[in-house]
Amino acid sequence: MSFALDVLTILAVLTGSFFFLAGTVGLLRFPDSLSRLHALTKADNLGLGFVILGLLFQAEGLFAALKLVGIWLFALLAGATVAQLIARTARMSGSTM
Amino acid sequence: MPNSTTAGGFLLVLAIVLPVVGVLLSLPLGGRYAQRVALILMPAGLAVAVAIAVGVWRTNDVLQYFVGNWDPPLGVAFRADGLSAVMIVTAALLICGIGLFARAQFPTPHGAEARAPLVFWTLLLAVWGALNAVFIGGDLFNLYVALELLTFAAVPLVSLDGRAETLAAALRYLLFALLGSILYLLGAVLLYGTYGTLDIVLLSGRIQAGPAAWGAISLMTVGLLAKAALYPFHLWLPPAHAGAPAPASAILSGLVVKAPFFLVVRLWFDVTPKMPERIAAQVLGILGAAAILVGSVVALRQARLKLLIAYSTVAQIGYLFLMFPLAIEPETGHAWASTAWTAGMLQAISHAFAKAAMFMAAGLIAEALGHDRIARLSGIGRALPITVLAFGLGGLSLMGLPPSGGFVAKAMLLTAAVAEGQWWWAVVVLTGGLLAGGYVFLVLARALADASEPVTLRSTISPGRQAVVVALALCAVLLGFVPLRPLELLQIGRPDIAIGGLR
Amino acid sequence: MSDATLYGVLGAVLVGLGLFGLIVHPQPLRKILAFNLIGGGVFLLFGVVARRGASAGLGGDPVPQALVITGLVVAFAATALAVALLLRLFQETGRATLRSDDSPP
Amino acid sequence: MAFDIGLATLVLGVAAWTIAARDTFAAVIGFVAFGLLLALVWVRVAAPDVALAEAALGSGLTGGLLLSASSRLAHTNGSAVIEKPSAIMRLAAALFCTLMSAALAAIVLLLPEPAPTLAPQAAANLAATGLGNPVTAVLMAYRAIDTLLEVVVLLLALAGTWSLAPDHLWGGLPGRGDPVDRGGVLTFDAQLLVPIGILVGIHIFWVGSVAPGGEFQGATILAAMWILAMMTGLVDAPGVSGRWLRLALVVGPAVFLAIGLAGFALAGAFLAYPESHAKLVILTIEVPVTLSIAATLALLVAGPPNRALK
Repeated sequence: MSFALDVLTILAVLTGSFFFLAGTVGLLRFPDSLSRLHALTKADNLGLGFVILGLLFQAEGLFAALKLVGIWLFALLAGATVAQLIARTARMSGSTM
Repeated sequence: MPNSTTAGGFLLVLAIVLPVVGVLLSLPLGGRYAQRVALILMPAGLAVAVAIAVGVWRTNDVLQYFVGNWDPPLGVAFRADGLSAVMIVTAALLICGIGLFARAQFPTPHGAEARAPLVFWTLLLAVWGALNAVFIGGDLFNLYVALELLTFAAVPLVSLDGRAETLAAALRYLLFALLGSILYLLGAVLLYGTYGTLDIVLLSGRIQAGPAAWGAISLMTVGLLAKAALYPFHLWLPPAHAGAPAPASAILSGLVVKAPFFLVVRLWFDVTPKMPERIAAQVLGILGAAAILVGSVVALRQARLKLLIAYSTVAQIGYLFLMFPLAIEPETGHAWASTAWTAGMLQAISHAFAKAAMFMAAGLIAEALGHDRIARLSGIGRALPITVLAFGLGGLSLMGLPPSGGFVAKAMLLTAAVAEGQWWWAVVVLTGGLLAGGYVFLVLARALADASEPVTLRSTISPGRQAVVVALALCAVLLGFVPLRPLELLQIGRPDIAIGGLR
Repeated sequence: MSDATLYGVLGAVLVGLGLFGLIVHPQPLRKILAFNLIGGGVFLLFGVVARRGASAGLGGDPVPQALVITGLVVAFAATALAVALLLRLFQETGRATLRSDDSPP
Repeated sequence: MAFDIGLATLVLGVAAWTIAARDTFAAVIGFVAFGLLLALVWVRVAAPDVALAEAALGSGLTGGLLLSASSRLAHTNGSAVIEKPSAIMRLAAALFCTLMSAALAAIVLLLPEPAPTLAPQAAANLAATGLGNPVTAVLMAYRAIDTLLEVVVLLLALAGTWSLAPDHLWGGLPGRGDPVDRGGVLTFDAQLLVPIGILVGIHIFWVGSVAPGGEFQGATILAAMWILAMMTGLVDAPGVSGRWLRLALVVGPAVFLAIGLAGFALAGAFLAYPESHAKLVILTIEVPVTLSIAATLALLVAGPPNRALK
């Protein structure tokens, strides 16, 4: 059982890492702020979700699992907010950063 | 050294707590009561200070308090030796004098509270509490907190007027002070990592010459020098001290810069008595000498009175550090070392009184004339004779002329320098005295000259304020008459330095 | 080299790095930033001292750990006061630098 | 070990970026990242209490303060280019700082083995304080005087910040008064987050007596919530002469001091607590202290009074 969980964890965390990597490449390679934001928020939130999912298989008890999910939700909220604010600043200043 | 709380140790707690209570009362009561709170607490604080001195003198030993009954190294100790007692009394007298002087300058507003009085009276008390915490701190980290308390109380005093150039001066002062604190803390960290205690007495028993001790003491000393504005860290001082309102300048120049100096003395004489430090002490002496020469020469070239006095502070701080090469001299024994040590401390005290009086005299002159250009002081000697007299009496101490505390201090430094064969310091002391004579007479000659037209004063200066200034200046003078007994007080709690050297 | 020593060396480097920034940056805001970097290094050294002192079932000596918390609060207060001074200076003069020829009138 | 080497390298890289970055805003961003990474380092050196404080205060609040300052000073970057020290100066400074780091590192490597420690003493006396977290015991009992003076330091920093206000605005409100992002996503966030954040702050403070946390960490989170609410216009900043505000600022240190003085009579020393009730007494101190620290921290970020009272 625990071996199966470990395999699931490894798979999920690897998938998550892939999305993080993709998001980072996007951040470095995309031409303007809006598309960079697009790469960063979407890919990284998904990546974090997979990492959290992977860790959930290892969580000790319900409370720890809830904490992990909480981390993801807060990160989503913060990411969405910051992305909104940056996007608006970028649009208003008309910059390509 | 007693190993528990001593009788009368609670006085040390009061010395810190009383001003802090004042701060905590002033803020909620507001600007309409800040002055009253301060003036009520001043006699009480002075009484505590005197009681501490009497306690140390009577028991002929250190007063000690273990806060919360937790023994060091886990807990924090307060200790007052003779040196602490003398500094605490000096601070109390000066704060009271400055408080009386400042009543007219920062009056209680009618109606709504005003900014400057609230800030001034609150911070005056805060400076007092912080100074006492520095003078009785027995724990290196507690001393760090005390130093920060002092910084945060002192910096806003510089920019109390709100003029742009004082804001810049305050910011530069703050940056230097913060760098100094963090270097001091770094040294304390290394000492704790090596010896497992921050308590000064425990540390002095465990410390040994080695890279950690050397590194720590060097870092702490450099940090404290930045705060004490010893050459070459002096550049922040003149604009800060000259830009502050006169009573604040008196606190800053008279007292605040003495706190880091005091801690250097603590470090070098109480924490590291077993480490030979001759070369390092010579370096401190050289920096002191440079400060004396540079500060005095630049003071001579100032066009404004307050800047002249501020540069003279740079020079007078230099004298304080001449005591290190003379007092740390293991080979000639302690006979003359003790003389130099006492001279250094006496210089610190007499400069505190003299400089506070001079800054406040300059403040009165500026208030009366509406400017403080030295070239246009003619006639002020006739208009404000007592104020100019106070300035002159303070000047005696700076020059080292009798009768004054500065004279005794500088004479003792000379004696020690000659007796120990380190005559080059004597040359510096004498040159510095001549230069100080130059800038003091420069001012007095202008002030006493007859004006081509009678001076019109912008505002009348109350005799009470002039009396306070002259009283503080007289304190500096009187220190020249009562040397022996208080000087013995200075030696209480110092096992290493025999009192015999004084006689 | 143990973990604690590794972080000790990191703390030492951070102090030097911050000091460099403090010396070479003319803008006060960068100086304040550099000061915080020095602080981070000094506190980390204290943390390493604490970690080395782990015993009695504790992961580290709690005394230095507590002192670091005190130090962090003081550093924040210092930063806040410095930033307030700087912004006020900027408001008054329109510049945010400290020139050496600043002197009171 | 591999993880630690990676983490240390990352911290170092971000720190170097903070110093080297051309743009001040970028440098500040680097500093925030630096603080967060440093919090991880604190976890690695078994100091979770410090990690919380570093993340909340060192990175969060300090970062926010510096970010807003750098955006207000954004267009002053250019003038500084002229005043940069010469290349020789910079080289000398680099040499000096490298030597200093090397000397410090050498001292660290030479620290005595076994390391001196107060951990056994701190643990042995823990029972007398009734606390379960030795760090809180140091802050509130063994070295309570440091903590008391430090809360006063915070107050003085605030008084100093306020003292920078122009005379005619004394008694006025700090900040600019126009909520950022009115009705936007940040406001929505604040409405959602502030209640949760207040709960988290209280929780962090509360568990501090037995687990990592404490009044400083909890107060920082509470302060952050107040700042968020002020930024988004949910509440306005208070006037600096308000009686209630002043009381809130001093109630912590005042209670601390009063109980400390009561220790003279009840426990035989200043800042000593009667052993049977030590934990209760400490909590009685901590609650108002947390409140005062939170208020002071938030107002330090808000800055000097900037607008007249309405």
